Amino acid sequence: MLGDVLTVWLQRCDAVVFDLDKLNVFVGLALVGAAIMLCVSHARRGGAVFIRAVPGLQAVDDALGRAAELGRPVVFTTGLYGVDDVATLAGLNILGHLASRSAHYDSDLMVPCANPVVMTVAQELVKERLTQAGYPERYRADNIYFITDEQFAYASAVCGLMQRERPAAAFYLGSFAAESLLLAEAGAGAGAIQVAGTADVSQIPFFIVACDYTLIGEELFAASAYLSRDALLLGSVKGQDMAKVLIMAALAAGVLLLCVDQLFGCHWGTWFASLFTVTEAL
Amino acid sequence: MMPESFMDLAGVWIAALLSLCVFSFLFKDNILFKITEAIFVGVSVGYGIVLSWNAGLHPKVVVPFMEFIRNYHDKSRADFFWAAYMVVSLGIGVLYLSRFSPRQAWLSRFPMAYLMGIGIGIGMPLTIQSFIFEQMRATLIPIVVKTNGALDWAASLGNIALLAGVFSVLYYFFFSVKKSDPVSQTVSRVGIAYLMLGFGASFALTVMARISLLSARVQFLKDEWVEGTLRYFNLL
Amino acid sequence: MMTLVLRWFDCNYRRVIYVLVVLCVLVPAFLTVRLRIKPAGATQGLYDAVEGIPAARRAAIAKLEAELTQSTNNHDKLTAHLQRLRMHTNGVLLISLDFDPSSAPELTPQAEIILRHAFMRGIPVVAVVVSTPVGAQLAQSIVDRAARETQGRYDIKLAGRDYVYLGYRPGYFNLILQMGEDISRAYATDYAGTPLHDLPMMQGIKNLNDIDLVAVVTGFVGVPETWIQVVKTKYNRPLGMGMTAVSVADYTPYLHSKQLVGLLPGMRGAAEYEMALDAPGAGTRGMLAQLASHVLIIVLIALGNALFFVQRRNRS
Amino acid sequence: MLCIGCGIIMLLQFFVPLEFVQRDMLQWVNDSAIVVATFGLAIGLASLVHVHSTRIRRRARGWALSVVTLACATVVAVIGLLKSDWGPVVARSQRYDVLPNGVTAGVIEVTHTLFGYQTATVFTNTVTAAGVVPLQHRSVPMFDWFYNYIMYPLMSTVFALLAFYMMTAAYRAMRAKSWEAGLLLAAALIVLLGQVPVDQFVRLPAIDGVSLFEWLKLKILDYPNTAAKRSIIIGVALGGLATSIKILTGIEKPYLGGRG
Repeated sequence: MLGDVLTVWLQRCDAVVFDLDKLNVFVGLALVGAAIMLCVSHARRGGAVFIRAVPGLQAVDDALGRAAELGRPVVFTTGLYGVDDVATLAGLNILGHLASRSAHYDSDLMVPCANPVVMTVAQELVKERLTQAGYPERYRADNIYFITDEQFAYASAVCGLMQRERPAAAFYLGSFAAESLLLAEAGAGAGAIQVAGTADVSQIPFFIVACDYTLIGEELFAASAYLSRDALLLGSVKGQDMAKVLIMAALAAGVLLLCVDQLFGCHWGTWFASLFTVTEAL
Repeated sequence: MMPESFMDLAGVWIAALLSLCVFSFLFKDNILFKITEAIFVGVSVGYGIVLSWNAGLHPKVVVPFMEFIRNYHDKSRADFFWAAYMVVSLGIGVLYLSRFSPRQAWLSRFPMAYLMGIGIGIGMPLTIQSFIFEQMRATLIPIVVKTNGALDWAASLGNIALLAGVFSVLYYFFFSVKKSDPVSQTVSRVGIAYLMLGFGASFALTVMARISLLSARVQFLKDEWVEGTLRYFNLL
Repeated sequence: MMTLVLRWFDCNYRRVIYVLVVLCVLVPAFLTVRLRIKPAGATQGLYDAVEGIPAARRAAIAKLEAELTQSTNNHDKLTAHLQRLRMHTNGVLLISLDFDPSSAPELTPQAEIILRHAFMRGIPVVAVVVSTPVGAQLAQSIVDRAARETQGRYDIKLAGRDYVYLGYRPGYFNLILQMGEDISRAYATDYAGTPLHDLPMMQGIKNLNDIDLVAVVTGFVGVPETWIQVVKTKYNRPLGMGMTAVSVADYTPYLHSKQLVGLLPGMRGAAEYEMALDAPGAGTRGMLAQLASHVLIIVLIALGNALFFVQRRNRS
Repeated sequence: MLCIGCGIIMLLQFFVPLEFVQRDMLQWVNDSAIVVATFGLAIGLASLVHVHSTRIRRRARGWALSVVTLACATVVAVIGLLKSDWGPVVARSQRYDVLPNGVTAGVIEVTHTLFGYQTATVFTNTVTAAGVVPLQHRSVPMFDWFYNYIMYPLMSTVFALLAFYMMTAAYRAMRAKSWEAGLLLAAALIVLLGQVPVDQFVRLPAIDGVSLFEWLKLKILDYPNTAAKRSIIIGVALGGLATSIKILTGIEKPYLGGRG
């Protein structure tokens, strides 16, 4: 009886407000969200979180210090994309921490931008951070500027900038496409210490080869937590790990079920795998 | 290849000279490259303006909006909502201009937040769907494969190698675990090994594409510039 | 002396390498060398499929004739189909040139040699672009050039009679799906704006069933899957592909599962195809540059490592 | 607040199956984003003009280049935004298309107009004994000419610089300094050897019908490369989700200058 009502109700829901075909995505999102929020609230209540060293980030202070010593600027870019790209946002978060730290050194922090909205966010961010650090007079709006949104025009302008300004350190943190190696080689030619990080799988190899330190994929997103040592951010990194445990457990279970399928000829594994299918709207 | 008209001939010459100026940067940063770079940036900004008007704002918003105003009496409710929404968006966009006044600059945070919110909201379910779920489904493979009732060794070993890679790399990325015991260190190392092999392979794989790009440029200089010019003046 | 040279090289290695790269690419541009490349199975597969189009058409006609004499239902439909098939006794090739300028250097030679092959054998060609408006003009120039420069069964290849270029229409999934039903629903006119029913060649081509091979040359991810889904899974027509060297690895499984008759890997695929056809061209020239550059990069890596180990031994 | 609101609404819309929500609303939000981002572009342009005009006013090093940049941008923008029939014709030319056998196939007429956005080609087909002969009128705006002869060549040339940079990067950095670097190097070498037809010059054993290096290349691409890519993609997706959640819940607010 109750089951019938529920089915009818669910069917009606299906037609109006909730797409049952996408229930699995909703559950996945809820699980990941719950894992992260749980760890964040744990951290908020004062739970200590350990976080492993990320090689590229330990070099940040050295790089900034070196720039100040040599009296040369630091170049930072988040790549071509806009604020609707999460990796770019992660890059901007790191820019904030970098601005706080570079405030003590008084070296020029140059941010050439390929996206005007990213430029405005970066300006706001750096200004705020320098003010918080007590050096509002060190903010120079002209150092964070828009070049052009065309990929290779932007790349050539940044290459030129590297040759002329000879930065002591260069940071490429965000979303990059084919221009990654252009930037990194130009920077290497100018003798800069380079730290790169991107979520774009196909560009990581180029950064690894041409840069001194590279944040691989996910490390980019954990970087702001590592740099700030902020309890809530550390909590979210912990949450990320928890979600990873969930995924690994699901994978292990699925693989085992598939083996059972192979050995005994049943269809549990295929059923399990079908849980992860999403019907595409054509 | 022969240039069709005098304008094309002139264009090919400009293109060829600009290309050579870009290549001169490899030797040394010089005034020719600087001029080329200035031209490139300038032209691309102009191009961006024209494109965002002619391929974005004009056909997608301005034309429909004008059409809406002209025939507003026989429009459906949805169209009214659309128009109202566009006006609101215009309002949000105008807040951007507050950046020009130092005191009201904080207002420009609204459009930034608005764009970020939209991007994140649309992106989150799609991330789960097309990255996590898709990749997980592709990784769900049995470690024992039977073909026609017999154990398929090659396929089984391949699947085991793949799964070992996925798990060890995922483990390598754990941030909040102290990896001090030998077991976890080994697993991490296996993860790094997989990563490095993968990266080396992708680097090498792209060499061919990049060389083709250079070949195409050389081909352009040879065929269209040198030979094309000669053909244009009937010298070849 | 040796140390002096090494120190000089350490300062100027960039320029030395740049000059070597230029040589590697420039010299082959002026050479037409016949590389002794043996076509790989994947390339040979596509070559054989194009070569076999006339035979496939004859077989299809014979099969349909036999079917007509045996069964009576669907008589009208089958006769119409047979009539269409008989209009092009050499068969028909549908080629899709889905690439934009960034991957064009690698893919143009592939498209060119497939087109030339078809033209040489007198096979009518329908060319389309489904996934990028930018590529439409580029594709037209490739098709026109191949038609102009190939001497085949007819001396001159004419648009509308020997080949049709349809251009680009947005929404590739629906477009490909519609082509399966009726090409004129997907493309009302060709690229020049002539309605399809006014083109002599299109009288004999209604949908994918009247096409003996679909060749897709593409630099995009996702587009090949759609072609496979529609052409292979839904209509079960032979399908071959050409791709950039980077994306080939992702699609070899389709080759193993026999969903593709062949797969050309980047510039190398074009060169192998040219060798199979015995008509060296852009692909072979390009491959020579590739070969030289690959050798150069291997030598450079080896040299870098040698110097590194020598320096380390000297220090310790 | 606005950010959170928009984020949650857009997040939920994904699950609502109504055609209106799935198609029209996404379209609307897209339109709206275009409107807002246009103002962003205006701000970007203002920044560009400001930087360059300051340089010109102060006669800073390379100020003449700033003049070039601004001039180019203005010229291209004006030319592209104005309508093609507003301006004069820059050049006009005619060409007879001659086929290899000497027959004149048709006349192609090209006009270059100063203003306008897209090339327009008009074909008039005339049927003769030889078949369909096209007579073509092509009107090319200067905007298109700029794209074909300045933008496109520059884009592809800068892209082609990568061929050089790959070589120097490989020489400089692909050294077996540690076991990780050694593995990277080994994989790269194997794939490089697998890419070109080495077996034409050296006799190599063949496995599964392909030469040794090609076989090794395929194995490396199939296993380590796929495994690494997959885990990175899963990790990146999780990291992205975590960052999204942090921003939606206000733990991190880049648009407000970080936390707080």
